[in-house]
Amino acid sequence: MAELLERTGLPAARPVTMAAALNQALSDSLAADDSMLILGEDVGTLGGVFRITDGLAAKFGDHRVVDTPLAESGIVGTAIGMAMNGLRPVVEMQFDAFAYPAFEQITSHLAKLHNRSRGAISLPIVIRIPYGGGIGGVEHHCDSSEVYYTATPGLRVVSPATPGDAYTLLRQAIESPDPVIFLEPKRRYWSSETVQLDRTGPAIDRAVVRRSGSDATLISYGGTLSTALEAATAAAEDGWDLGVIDLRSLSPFDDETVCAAVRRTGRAVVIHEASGFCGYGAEVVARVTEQCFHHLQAPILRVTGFDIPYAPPTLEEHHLPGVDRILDAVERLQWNDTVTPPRDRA
Amino acid sequence: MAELLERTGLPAARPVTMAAALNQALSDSLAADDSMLILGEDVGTLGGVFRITDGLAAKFGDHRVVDTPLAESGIVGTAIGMAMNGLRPVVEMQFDAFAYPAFEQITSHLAKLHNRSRGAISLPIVIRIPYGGGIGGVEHHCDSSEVYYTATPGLRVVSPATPGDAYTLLRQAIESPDPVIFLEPKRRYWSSETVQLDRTGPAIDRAVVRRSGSDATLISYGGTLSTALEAATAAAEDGWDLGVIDLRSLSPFDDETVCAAVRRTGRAVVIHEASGFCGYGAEVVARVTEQCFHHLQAPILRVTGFDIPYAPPTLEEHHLPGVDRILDAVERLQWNDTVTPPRDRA
Amino acid sequence: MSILSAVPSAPSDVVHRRDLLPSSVPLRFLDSDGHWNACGALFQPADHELVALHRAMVIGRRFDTQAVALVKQGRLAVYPSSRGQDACQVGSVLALRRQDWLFPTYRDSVALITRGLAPVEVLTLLRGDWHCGYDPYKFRVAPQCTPLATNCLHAVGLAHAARFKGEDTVALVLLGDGATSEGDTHEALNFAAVWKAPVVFLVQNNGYAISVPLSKQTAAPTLAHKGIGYGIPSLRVDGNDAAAVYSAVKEAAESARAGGGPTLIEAVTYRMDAHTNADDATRYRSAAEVELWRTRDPIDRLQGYLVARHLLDEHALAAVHAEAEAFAAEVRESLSEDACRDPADLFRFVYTEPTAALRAQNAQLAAELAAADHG
Amino acid sequence: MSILSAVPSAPSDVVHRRDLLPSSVPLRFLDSDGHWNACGALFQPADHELVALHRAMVIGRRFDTQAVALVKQGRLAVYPSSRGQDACQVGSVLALRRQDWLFPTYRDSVALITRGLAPVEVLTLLRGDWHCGYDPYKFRVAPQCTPLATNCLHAVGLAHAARFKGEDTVALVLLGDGATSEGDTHEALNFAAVWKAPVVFLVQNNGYAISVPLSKQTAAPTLAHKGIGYGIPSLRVDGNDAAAVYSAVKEAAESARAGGGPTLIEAVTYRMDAHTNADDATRYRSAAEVELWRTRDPIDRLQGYLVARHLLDEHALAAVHAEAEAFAAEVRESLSEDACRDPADLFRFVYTEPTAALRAQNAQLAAELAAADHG
Ligand SMILES: Cc1ncc(C[n+]2csc(CCOP(=O)(O)OP(=O)(O)O)c2C)c(N)n1
Ligand SMILES: Cc1ncc(C[n+]2csc(CCOP(=O)(O)OP(=O)(O)O)c2C)c(N)n1
Ligand SMILES: [Mg+2]
Ligand SMILES: [Mg+2]
Repeated sequence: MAELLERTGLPAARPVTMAAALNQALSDSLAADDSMLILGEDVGTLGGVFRITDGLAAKFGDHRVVDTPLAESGIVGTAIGMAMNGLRPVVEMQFDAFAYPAFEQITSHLAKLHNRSRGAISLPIVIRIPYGGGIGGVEHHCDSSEVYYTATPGLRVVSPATPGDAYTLLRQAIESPDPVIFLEPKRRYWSSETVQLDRTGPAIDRAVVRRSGSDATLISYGGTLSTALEAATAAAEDGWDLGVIDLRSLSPFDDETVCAAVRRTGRAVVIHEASGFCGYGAEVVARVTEQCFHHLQAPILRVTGFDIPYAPPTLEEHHLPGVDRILDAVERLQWNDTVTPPRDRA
Repeated sequence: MAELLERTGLPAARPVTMAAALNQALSDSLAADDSMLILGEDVGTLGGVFRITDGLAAKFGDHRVVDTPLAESGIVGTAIGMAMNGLRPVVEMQFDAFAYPAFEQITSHLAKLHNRSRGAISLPIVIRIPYGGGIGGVEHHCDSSEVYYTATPGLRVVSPATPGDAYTLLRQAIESPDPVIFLEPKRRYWSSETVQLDRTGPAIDRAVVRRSGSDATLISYGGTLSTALEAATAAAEDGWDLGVIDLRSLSPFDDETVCAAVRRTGRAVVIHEASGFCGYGAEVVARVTEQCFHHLQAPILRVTGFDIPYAPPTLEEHHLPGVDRILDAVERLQWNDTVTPPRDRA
Repeated sequence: MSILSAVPSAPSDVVHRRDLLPSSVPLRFLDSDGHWNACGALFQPADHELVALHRAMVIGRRFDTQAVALVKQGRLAVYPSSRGQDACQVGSVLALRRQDWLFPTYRDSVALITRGLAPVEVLTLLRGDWHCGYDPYKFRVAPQCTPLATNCLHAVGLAHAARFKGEDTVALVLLGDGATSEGDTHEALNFAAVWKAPVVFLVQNNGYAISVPLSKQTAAPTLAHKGIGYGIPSLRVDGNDAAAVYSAVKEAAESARAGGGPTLIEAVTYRMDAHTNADDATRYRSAAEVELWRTRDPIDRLQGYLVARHLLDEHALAAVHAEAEAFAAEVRESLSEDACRDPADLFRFVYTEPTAALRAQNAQLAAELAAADHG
Repeated sequence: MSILSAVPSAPSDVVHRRDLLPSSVPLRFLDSDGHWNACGALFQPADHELVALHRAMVIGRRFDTQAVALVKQGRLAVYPSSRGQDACQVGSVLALRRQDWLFPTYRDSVALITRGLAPVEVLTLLRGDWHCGYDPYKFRVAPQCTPLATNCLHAVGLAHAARFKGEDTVALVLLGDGATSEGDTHEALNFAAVWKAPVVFLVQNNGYAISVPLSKQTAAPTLAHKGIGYGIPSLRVDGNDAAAVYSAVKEAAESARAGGGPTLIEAVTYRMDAHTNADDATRYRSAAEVELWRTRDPIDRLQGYLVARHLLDEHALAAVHAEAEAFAAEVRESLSEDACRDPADLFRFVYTEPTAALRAQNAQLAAELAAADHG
């Protein structure tokens, strides 16, 4: 039990929101490692606009949880200097679109300094970015910016879909010697799960099968994973057996886990809320198709946001992939007539 | 003839480098439209580090060809304000990686202001970016950054592969009412072609078939198009008939032209020098596979740069897709034994 | 631009330009008790201008409180109140002419109202209806800008273009104390100075960037001290004195018009409400501090003075308040029913002409909605 | 950090901090004729320090000319010469202690040589061999930085971390006049000031950003006038006077060490060569201008003074030049044959552990190369 406490900072399984799980992961990491500190806008006194760092400044001091001046390039750039000097900064970007001022520091330095110095410099920095929509936010507050980072070699990019995994992945990201872009699906912040927070779990670069199924494989991550699970449940009522994979790690990609599932089902749909064109799903389709071509009964389809700037709140419901759109895609997987697609049987 | 002069500013076909063609396009545009101006670092007195704007300041004055202060966000941000007030700024970024400081202005404003204002604001801005490697350049001077822009709805992204098309595409980009990211394959600047520069040509959003072929389709653009053509020529010597498509427009994508060719050949290889993972080729594979699935004899393969920060000059030859790597991919297109792949016949 | 002008001033004297530094005391006419003090540095507004400032502040304040109420009623998704900054919002806008441009932020709805925009248009973004609810060219007001400091560069570009075209236009850009830390503010001040662009930068220093106090934002003596580093003259004014803000912006705009280039103005003020309705200001500031600033209310201050000088009598006052109430009613009215929202709008404005892919996606969505209607 | 410190200085006096402004004349000990002048503002370097500065400049200059020659011979791909800026390169580095850090740019190879790095390591990037040729931790020198101004933030972060860990370390960051226009310079100055980070910002103002003269870069009285906008004390020195640069950086570093926070130093100097060998400087500056600066050569200046004061006699001078020649020979020698280049290095350092995908790509390349060998 003492050992358990040590391991998780929590007594046992209990209902926890993703926001609380992230807060716990940060608190436990600050406690575990004196060289770790948090940098960001409003992360100290206020506890962050989403309260993910709530109470941490009071507990660890404002030298460990730092309200920085308002400049994102400045935050990432100074974090890089700190990491060069042995610290482990965890940076909070207030919203997805407000990480863009730091783009040069992220792509030209954070992603490349380890390589540029032939391994002499390590940058164990985590950049936490609340991303995506679904919360009625206005423009610039709902971007799904993952591909800007996954297209940049040298960065690890991960995104949790559940409270329990949010804790595990964040602990793993903070312990990673590589820079990690940690994408938090903000619309899941208040989702709850009864779970025992545990830093051990699937490795930081592994996908997990959230539901195994034999008819088709739904591949998703972050904010749309729960939608994929709902779709699988709805399909099950029609006697339809859909598997669901939670990628967790967007870069690197876990070919082994994903291809194994797709080879079994021969059909797959990739789901994310980012725009489809040059979105992350394109890479999933391209690499899985190449590796599983002769197992595929139909092209792997993508259910994604439209190719538009993020929709205004009153229209976002139309933009975000929903259960129906996913089931429609499943129906388009060219079922031959020995099997009937879910709806026709309803 | 006079009309011809008017149309092209050139008497007739003659050998011209891509650098000269771009210079001519800028000169003709400045002459044709008083509201057009050029902004950038060293574009005036010096004529640009690649001399693309050579002589233009002398000819049109330094109020039309402006040496700005050294700040890329400042250049793009002020260009946006100028366009709001009726000007047509053409911005030069000195090198690919030095456009990153402008990323927020490009993604949050340049790409979105037309949409944000429900069409009231138009931003007919062209951002010229010399991109890619192959010139023995050091780090930050050789990035293939296209996917950062193609993944951003609201931007047009084009890249010419030949001197003649460089002229046509740039004239079209400058005349476009939409913001255009104009990617110049810097290693092709000094390539020459005997051509009559003409502003008319295939529409800005159309791909062109550079070589038609029946065995397989090579799909490329920008700096690697010539490599694809070389590969097709080499394969032809082995009696192998490969088609080559020059995408020209990366966003939007010309499904019609590309899919027509792929349906005919049933096999395709996408070639670009950017890293493969989440590179532009992923979108090409995903969308073409979805539209041509039952015509495909093999998965569409990608020949790209490795998933690494751009290589040091002395190693870049290994990083860049070459003819052999392309032919190897063609051989991996799962030929059945009625047809033998090129090499075996050699 | 001659080559010699390029010689870095070789070891030699430089003009020190102390004149670019702000005054050591913020410029003001009216102190918190409503006493009028001469202010040599600024021209004195005429009585009718003071009356106009008062009227606009009363109406703006009423709009602001109405918007806050609409949020509580769920008619608005979010609203960043500028109560307490009324003098900045109104004083700066009334100093502009029709042909001038305003580059506001999310904080500046009252400035837009003062400029003449319809409330329903100003609030479109905040009710979640569409990104920008108005035609920027109608009143020469750029879309309210959220990415901090980015609008400073747009203002500089637009103003430079106006000079390029020989137009007599000045751009006023509003930003907050926090936004001054962003690189774009630096680049905008520098471009404006080098190009001598007709721009007025008005920093509404309300002491906080959400929860972050100025002391964590800068170590500068004042924000107005930033001007000299660009060769830009700087003014520091009492941001709760509408007369001072009005006259400072007017003088800066006239100087810009006359080819004098940009001016940086720091207006010292305070945000009485939380950052937005979603914010809890008690987490980072004391009631005592808020109370202190309540005694500096910009409207009370000017009103006391106008009444004392008999420039405003009971009737006039009542009339202004009646006008404000009528305006508030109009605001409630105009937001009473939901605007009709056409999903097709999602695809209409991404490019000048929708691409084939967007047309297809539009069709897909239309089909889904049709099916849903029949299902 | 108390809430009250957060009250925006309500309309009231502010300390004007004119002391943060630079001197109106650039600080210097030695004028171009080698005459020594007292300089109250700076401590006077000891004779042996002056001799050391001279020696390092002679060696640095010889390294620089050797590198330029190696480019002509095709042994180097590109080289940005700092000839003319020798006093900045050498004076600033000799002012540092072992535990201090240097954050250089592409322009500052001579600074690295002065810091003690091996020439072959310093030139690795420029011979196209690999991105950074040295271990940054060995001499506490960050990789030479190309994206302008970005290194300023790294210096601030590293210095702040040193204080966080209770280490006595100062960071010196070098940047050019053009780089001061980038947003990152602004953000770095501001973070450093707010955090009182032990950083020295040395702007080598050589009058040009490639072809763009300072007059198109800024309208500020001087670049040193930027400091006050951040609350940072600023010095302006004659960048061709090694004694002045040395003493200014030393004092700034000591003040930083003592908790005084950052200092901004503008060193007025000139780049005698083109931007790089690839550049044609005649396109943007006159021979007359270059000649003018030749008369201000930093080495001649100090040498004349040392000789006049008999701190340097013929023998000593000959010895220094012999040392420089030997060093140049060592440079030629160390670059005579190509370094062995292992393609596998491309995949080795992208992540701490190569990913499965990178291992596969490495194997693919290895197979290709093997096939090519046998084919
Ligand atoms: C580039 C960017 N980073 C972060 C944010 C999130 N944000 C919105 S308002 C705000 C505080 C701004 O403070 P200030 O500039 O003083 O303006 P105020 O809200 O006080 O009027 C922050 C951090 C943003 N909008 N843009
Ligand atoms: C962010 C960025 N933009 C543009 C460049 C291209 N570039 C390299 S050096 C240079 C001029 C720099 O001038 P300055 O800062 O004065 O330094 P100097 O070369 O004179 O030493 C430019 C524009 C760059 N390296 N980084
Ligand atoms: Mg504020
Ligand atoms: Mg310079």
